[in-house]
Amino acid sequence: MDGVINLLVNGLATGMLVFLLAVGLTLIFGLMSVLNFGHGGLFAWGAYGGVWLYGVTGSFVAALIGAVVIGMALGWMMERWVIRPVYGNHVQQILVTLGVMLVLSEMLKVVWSPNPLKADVPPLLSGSWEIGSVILIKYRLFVIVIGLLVFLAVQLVLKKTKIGLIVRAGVMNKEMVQALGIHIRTIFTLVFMVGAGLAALGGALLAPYSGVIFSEMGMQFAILAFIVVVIGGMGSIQGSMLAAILVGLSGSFLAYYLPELSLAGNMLLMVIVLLIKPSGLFGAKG
Amino acid sequence: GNSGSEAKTETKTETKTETNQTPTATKESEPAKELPPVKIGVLASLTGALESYGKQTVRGFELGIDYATEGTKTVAGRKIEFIVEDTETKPDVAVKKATKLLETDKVDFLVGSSSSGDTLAVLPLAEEYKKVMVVEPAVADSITGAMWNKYIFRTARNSSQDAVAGAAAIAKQGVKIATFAPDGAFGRDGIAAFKEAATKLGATIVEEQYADATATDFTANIQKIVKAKPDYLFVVWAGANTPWKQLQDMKVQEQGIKLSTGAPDIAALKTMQELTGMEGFSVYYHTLPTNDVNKWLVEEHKKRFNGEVPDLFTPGGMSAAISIVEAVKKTNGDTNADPLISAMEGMSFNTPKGTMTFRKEDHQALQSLYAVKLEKQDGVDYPVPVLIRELSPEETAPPIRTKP
Amino acid sequence: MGRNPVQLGGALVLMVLIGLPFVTDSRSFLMMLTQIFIFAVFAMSYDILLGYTGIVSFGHCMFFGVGAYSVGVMMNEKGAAIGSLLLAILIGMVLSALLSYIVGMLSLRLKSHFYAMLTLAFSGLLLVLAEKWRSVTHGNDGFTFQVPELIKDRTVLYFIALVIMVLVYLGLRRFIHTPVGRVLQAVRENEQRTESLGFEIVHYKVLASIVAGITASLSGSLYVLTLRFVNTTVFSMDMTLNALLMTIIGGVGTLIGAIIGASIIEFAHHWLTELAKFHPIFERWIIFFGLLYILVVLLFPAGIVGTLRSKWHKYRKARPQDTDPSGVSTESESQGKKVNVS
Amino acid sequence: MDPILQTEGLTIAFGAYTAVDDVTLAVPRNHFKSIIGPNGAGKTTFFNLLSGQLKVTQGTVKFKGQDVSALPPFARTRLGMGRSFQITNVFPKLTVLENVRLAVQSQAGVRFHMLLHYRSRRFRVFEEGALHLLDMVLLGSRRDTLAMHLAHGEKRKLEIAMLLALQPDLLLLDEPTAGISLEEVPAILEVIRRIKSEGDRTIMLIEHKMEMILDLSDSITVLFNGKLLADGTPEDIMNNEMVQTAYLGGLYDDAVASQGHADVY
Amino acid sequence: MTLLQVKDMQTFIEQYHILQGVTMDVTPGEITVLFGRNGAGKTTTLRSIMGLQPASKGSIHWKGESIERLATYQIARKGIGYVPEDQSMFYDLTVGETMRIAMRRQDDRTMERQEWILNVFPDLRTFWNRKTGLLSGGQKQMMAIARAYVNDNDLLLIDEPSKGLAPIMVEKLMQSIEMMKAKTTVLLVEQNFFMAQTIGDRYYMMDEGKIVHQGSMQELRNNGEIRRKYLGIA
Ligand SMILES: Nc1ncnc2c1ncn2[C@@H]1O[C@H](COP(=O)(O)OP(=O)(O)OP(=O)(O)O)[C@@H](O)[C@H]1O
Ligand SMILES: Nc1ncnc2c1ncn2[C@@H]1O[C@H](COP(=O)(O)OP(=O)(O)OP(=O)(O)O)[C@@H](O)[C@H]1O
Ligand SMILES: [Mg+2]
Ligand SMILES: [Mg+2]
Repeated sequence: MDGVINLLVNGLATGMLVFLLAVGLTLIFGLMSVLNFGHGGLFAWGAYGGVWLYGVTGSFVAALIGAVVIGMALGWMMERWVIRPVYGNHVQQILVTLGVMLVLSEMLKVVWSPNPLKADVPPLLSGSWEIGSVILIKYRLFVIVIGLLVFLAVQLVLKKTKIGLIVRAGVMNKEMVQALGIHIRTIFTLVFMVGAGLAALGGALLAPYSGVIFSEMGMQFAILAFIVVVIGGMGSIQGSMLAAILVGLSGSFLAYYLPELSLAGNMLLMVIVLLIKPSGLFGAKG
Repeated sequence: GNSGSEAKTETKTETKTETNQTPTATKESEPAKELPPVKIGVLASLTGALESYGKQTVRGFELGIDYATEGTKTVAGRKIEFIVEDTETKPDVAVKKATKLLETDKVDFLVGSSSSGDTLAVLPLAEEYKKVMVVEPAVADSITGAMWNKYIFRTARNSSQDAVAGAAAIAKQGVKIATFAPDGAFGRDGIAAFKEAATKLGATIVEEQYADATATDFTANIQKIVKAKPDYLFVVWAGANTPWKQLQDMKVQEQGIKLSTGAPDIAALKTMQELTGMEGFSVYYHTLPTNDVNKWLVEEHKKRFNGEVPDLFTPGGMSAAISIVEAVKKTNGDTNADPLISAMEGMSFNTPKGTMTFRKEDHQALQSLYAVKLEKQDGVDYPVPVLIRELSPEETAPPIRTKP
Repeated sequence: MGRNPVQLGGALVLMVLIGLPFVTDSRSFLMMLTQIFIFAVFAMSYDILLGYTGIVSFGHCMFFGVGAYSVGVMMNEKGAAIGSLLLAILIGMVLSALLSYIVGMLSLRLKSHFYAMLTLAFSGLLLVLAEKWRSVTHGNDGFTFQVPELIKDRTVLYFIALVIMVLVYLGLRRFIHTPVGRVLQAVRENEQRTESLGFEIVHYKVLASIVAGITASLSGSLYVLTLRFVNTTVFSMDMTLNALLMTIIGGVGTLIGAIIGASIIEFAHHWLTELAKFHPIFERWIIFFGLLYILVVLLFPAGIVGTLRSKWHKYRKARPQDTDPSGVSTESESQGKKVNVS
Repeated sequence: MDPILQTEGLTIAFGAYTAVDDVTLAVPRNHFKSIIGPNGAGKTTFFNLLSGQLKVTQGTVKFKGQDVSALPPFARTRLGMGRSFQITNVFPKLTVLENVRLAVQSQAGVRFHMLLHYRSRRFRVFEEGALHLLDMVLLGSRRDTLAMHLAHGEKRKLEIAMLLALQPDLLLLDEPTAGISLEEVPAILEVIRRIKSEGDRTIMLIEHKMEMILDLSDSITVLFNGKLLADGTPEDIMNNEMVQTAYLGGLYDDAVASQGHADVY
Repeated sequence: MTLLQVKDMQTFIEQYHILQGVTMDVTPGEITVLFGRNGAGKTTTLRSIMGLQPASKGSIHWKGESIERLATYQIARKGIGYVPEDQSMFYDLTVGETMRIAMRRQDDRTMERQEWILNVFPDLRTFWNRKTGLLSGGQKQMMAIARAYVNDNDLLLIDEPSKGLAPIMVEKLMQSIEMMKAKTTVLLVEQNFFMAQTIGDRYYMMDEGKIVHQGSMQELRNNGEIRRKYLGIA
């Protein structure tokens, strides 16, 4: 029983982390329909930036905020210089964002060396509580809390403001949105920046979780983020949340009960979900 | 981290006159005009995930040539030139680069490479072109096993040697061991070999766990390991996405389970603070071997690379270079494969890790490995491998697995 | 006379390629060209999907890998004879056809993004299978194998690859200009409308993916023949991305673009890594590689061939006296296309 | 003779909303039937059910005596049912000629031919047929333009040409003249009339231009809130009070009265 | 005074010279109708005014201020609403969501206007939560009009609003445009001559990218010659 609780808690924490990795992509790919293969790069920059800032400032909060700022700054440059000319064209997007991905992850090596770096958990969040044989790792609980907060914040913004609607409308018919007097360009830039910032936040939060960061981490986790966005249903924040939790839980339960399958776990999950519900968990039909 | 390029630019200027040449070398350079140089192609990952390994090999190789020729870069009257190529850790690139080395540069030896896949892909070329290849630091058993051909020598240790060393460090009669490794050829082979060695020493394997090397969460595996209540947890791991943090989070050590693994390079040790106190094995750490070659290596390395010490695979690169120079010495400058092979089979040579010997049957270099404990040391920002005992080449000799 | 200068150029390049082995003895150069030919075949197969049918697949490596392993395993188990090699290639193609049929039937009804991700999942599963079935594949480490004596000669291999590339190009070009090929383009443009004209779109999509799968399998077989080694990287996402990049850089929906794209990527790769030896800034040559992708898109929005072609046609239109009575504009004008995953 | 098309209790519901509700209808061969009804009455949806774009919730569609309710659109097209779309629906990045040529190819039953060039002598006739049709709908001069570059009205004409190319036995026309300029409507009507007079075609037409309907139709069906409200000769329908108030509105009579017939379209 | 003054507007699409000098004035409080055969350039004219297909030559003045260099969203914010000919639905958004996006302000006046237009097109209220992509052809047309109307615009550019509407809706539309007229000036492209002549004040006739005729609607009504020549009606 305790074993199951452990699996549940940790699966949930992983899920929440995966959600944090994916939430930026939910905005950029799900909502804005930009096939961003560079997402992993943003994410890795968040991780490196966070670790570096934590080392320099000694404040974890500053590190997280700094990572988000780094992510947003990169997002701003990326959107203005390479994404803007290729909105609406997935083929071109694949190429430019792959280019960005290469540049971003190589730049990491230039700035921080090609070696893996250690990432520390701030003292306040390190250690764990033990209840019986259930081990509650503080940092993971922290990640769950942050995940929920980000979820609520993004949901709130999308529900309370027109931004989500405008972006969706802009993807469907940019001209018409402009003809309604909306400066769609600014809004796209903004949303892209927020998506990039969230990606960086995800990276910065992942770093202490696994204890070590490395320049290839970007591509590795980007695919996971894509899986989450797609099985959640494009652009649905709830969908991403649910999908991420599914990924987390299935990961930990498979590894425990069906270890032979765990290598294929995420792919199987995606196959099953998509064959049963072709537009993802929360995706609109058609 | 620009040192790699230094190494490479230097190789390019090799043919020009060297400033630090001794007068004898200058004299010797006269017959060198008649004799063609000995050319060596070094394959290494200079970009990609294994970049730092590749760079260690290259540095070590360069130092090794200098050491073995006493700075003359000349052997048996022939100049030594070496050309470094980046395999990018992609088998097809490795083959392309190897072909280029063999065809265009007409190298006499191949050395490399950082990944087992790249190396395996190049093995048939060595056979095709009848050139000796010294494998360094690729670790897969099959290189000197099922896929081996007679042109292949290996100065690197193989998976089985690692495993035997790992077992020797912890396995005893009655010890219960759990294992944890990435689910893949590397992890599974490593554990299989370890299991064989450990059971031979009387230990029992109570749990084997394999996980996706790229997974975010290893909790489930760790839970199972804890449940099996082993005395030791032996971990075989490669890649940066390591489980150490999670093993600590899950309080594995607090529950009386001792961790054991192979000590990695310094950059990775820095991320292993949690493992202070662990007992395991090491392929190399610069304070472990006590011999003159290593002393020279540490000093020379510090001198050339502003104070850095040699790392995990630096001595390997050096050993490869030394073995080649020694072999050419033995053949008196003949670089044809057959005489070289006969010269190298059974050849012993001094390396930073003591004496290595190319075993006749599979050309694997038998070598010392080290049982170590990770300790915290003042002024060092990572847990330092401290020698418990040196595992002799005979003790770590792996089984012979070449095809009959 | 619209095509003639281009055709002439093509014939010229082909002549040079045929003559090359007789004038250069740089086999590593030949080997690079051989690789280009092979990847060009792979990229052309992808172009059938992406450029002509509008299907984005993130799992195209699965067919490449099937072709690769068929040859590898067969050579390893049954020995290196020409007969068994041909059989292996054939088996690879048949397996790929079967696989693309099954995957297609299962998933081609899905909307594009979801289809793309599903193919990613299937190729991921094959990768896991190759990893796990170690008695045959030796997992990620892979295995080397012997090839028939004849094929050991790199010049022979060069010609084989060249011939196959030319044949595949001609074959696929004919394929897209047959009635079926035209329907594929209709599917790309508007599925619903195609269906209401009386064409069953799933059949056509599956057909396209079978053709693409078989071709990709052929390229995979050739690929491992040059390496005499196979490991799980043939099933990796990187392989799919290779095909994607080459197709897009050259220009989707042009076929010849796939060849140009493959050449550009391979040559750029070659030169950049060479530069890395001379200037320390090029040590991080991958950055320049990334910049290359970005620049290509910004300068050649429809890919190199695509953009040049539409420039050429605009130029031709500006001089109305030599309008083309055959109405070739069908292909040429459709260059600026945006194939969308949505 | 059997009716060419017969629907029995045809119903489709989107969730709680029933867009077409229990419509039973028969259309004899060589008949010209118009369907009218307010916006959102379910006319287009009704067509979608006939042509297979939507799956019926209940009821059956019989075409040439065969129950086709379960057949996908392409199969119904092959049986001889062709439709035009209300919202312009063409192949945007193919030329005008190619758009029509594809339809001609389909009509000729050339579907899986993978060897000969599509412009080879054997298939050349498709192109000729297509050109002929383009001339008919006044688009001959734009054959090499990409469909996406056409003005709206031109796309409507292209749509009609593609339908005609299929030479269907039953033509489903969904507001074919919406957006076609006043001046050219007569020519398009002429095409439709000609098809009708050739005698072997059945036509169903959705339109809001009453004069045109009255001019062409043998009978008129009125849909209202998804239900079949009335079905009868043009005179019957025009005199139907319900139709007058709910569909035509007051101004209509004035318009006809003051302008005379032909003037309005 | 003119509200909108277009002078010698020339527009290229790629290499094609689509508008070859369009000159027209829109007087406030009037309904100006643009006629012309298919492909004459009516839609392009509206799009050029909106900045969606910027003119390469000529001038466009809005209340005396030059706007031909402005971006579309800036032009829209000056108080010009646009009903495109293809309706340009945000097909995945519901009627309600579309209205929400359309509103530039959410003040009482706007809400009032929304109420008013929903009364004209009650279908929109009925299908408030339906995705606009699923609406019927006529309903989409209503949606497009409502979307442009809901803001307090001074000018509406409407491209064939009667297209696809049932006669009774056309009638309602005519009434409502006439009612709008008090607050909003309208530039209308229309093929429905009956509707145009009923509500129009002034007309422009286009052919091959040029204005070929213009005058008051009254004149056109009485001039059989022009009607026959350009509209094909007696
Ligand atoms: N897929 C769908 N889901 C939900 N409602 C739908 C769907 N398709 C159509 N409707 C609704 O069904 C009703 C009938 O639509 P339909 O398009 O058939 O009307 P119509 O008679 O063609 O009208 P119009 O003359 O305006 O074109 C409309 O209210 C529409 O909103
Ligand atoms: N994107 C484009 N590329 C090339 N030509 C175009 C493009 N858009 C429109 N045209 C051409 O411009 C001309 C004018 O088109 P426009 O849409 O303005 O006509 P219109 O008067 O609105 O016609 P309709 O009554 O059919 O809507 C047409 O000949 C059309 O083919
Ligand atoms: Mg309709
Ligand atoms: Mg128009």
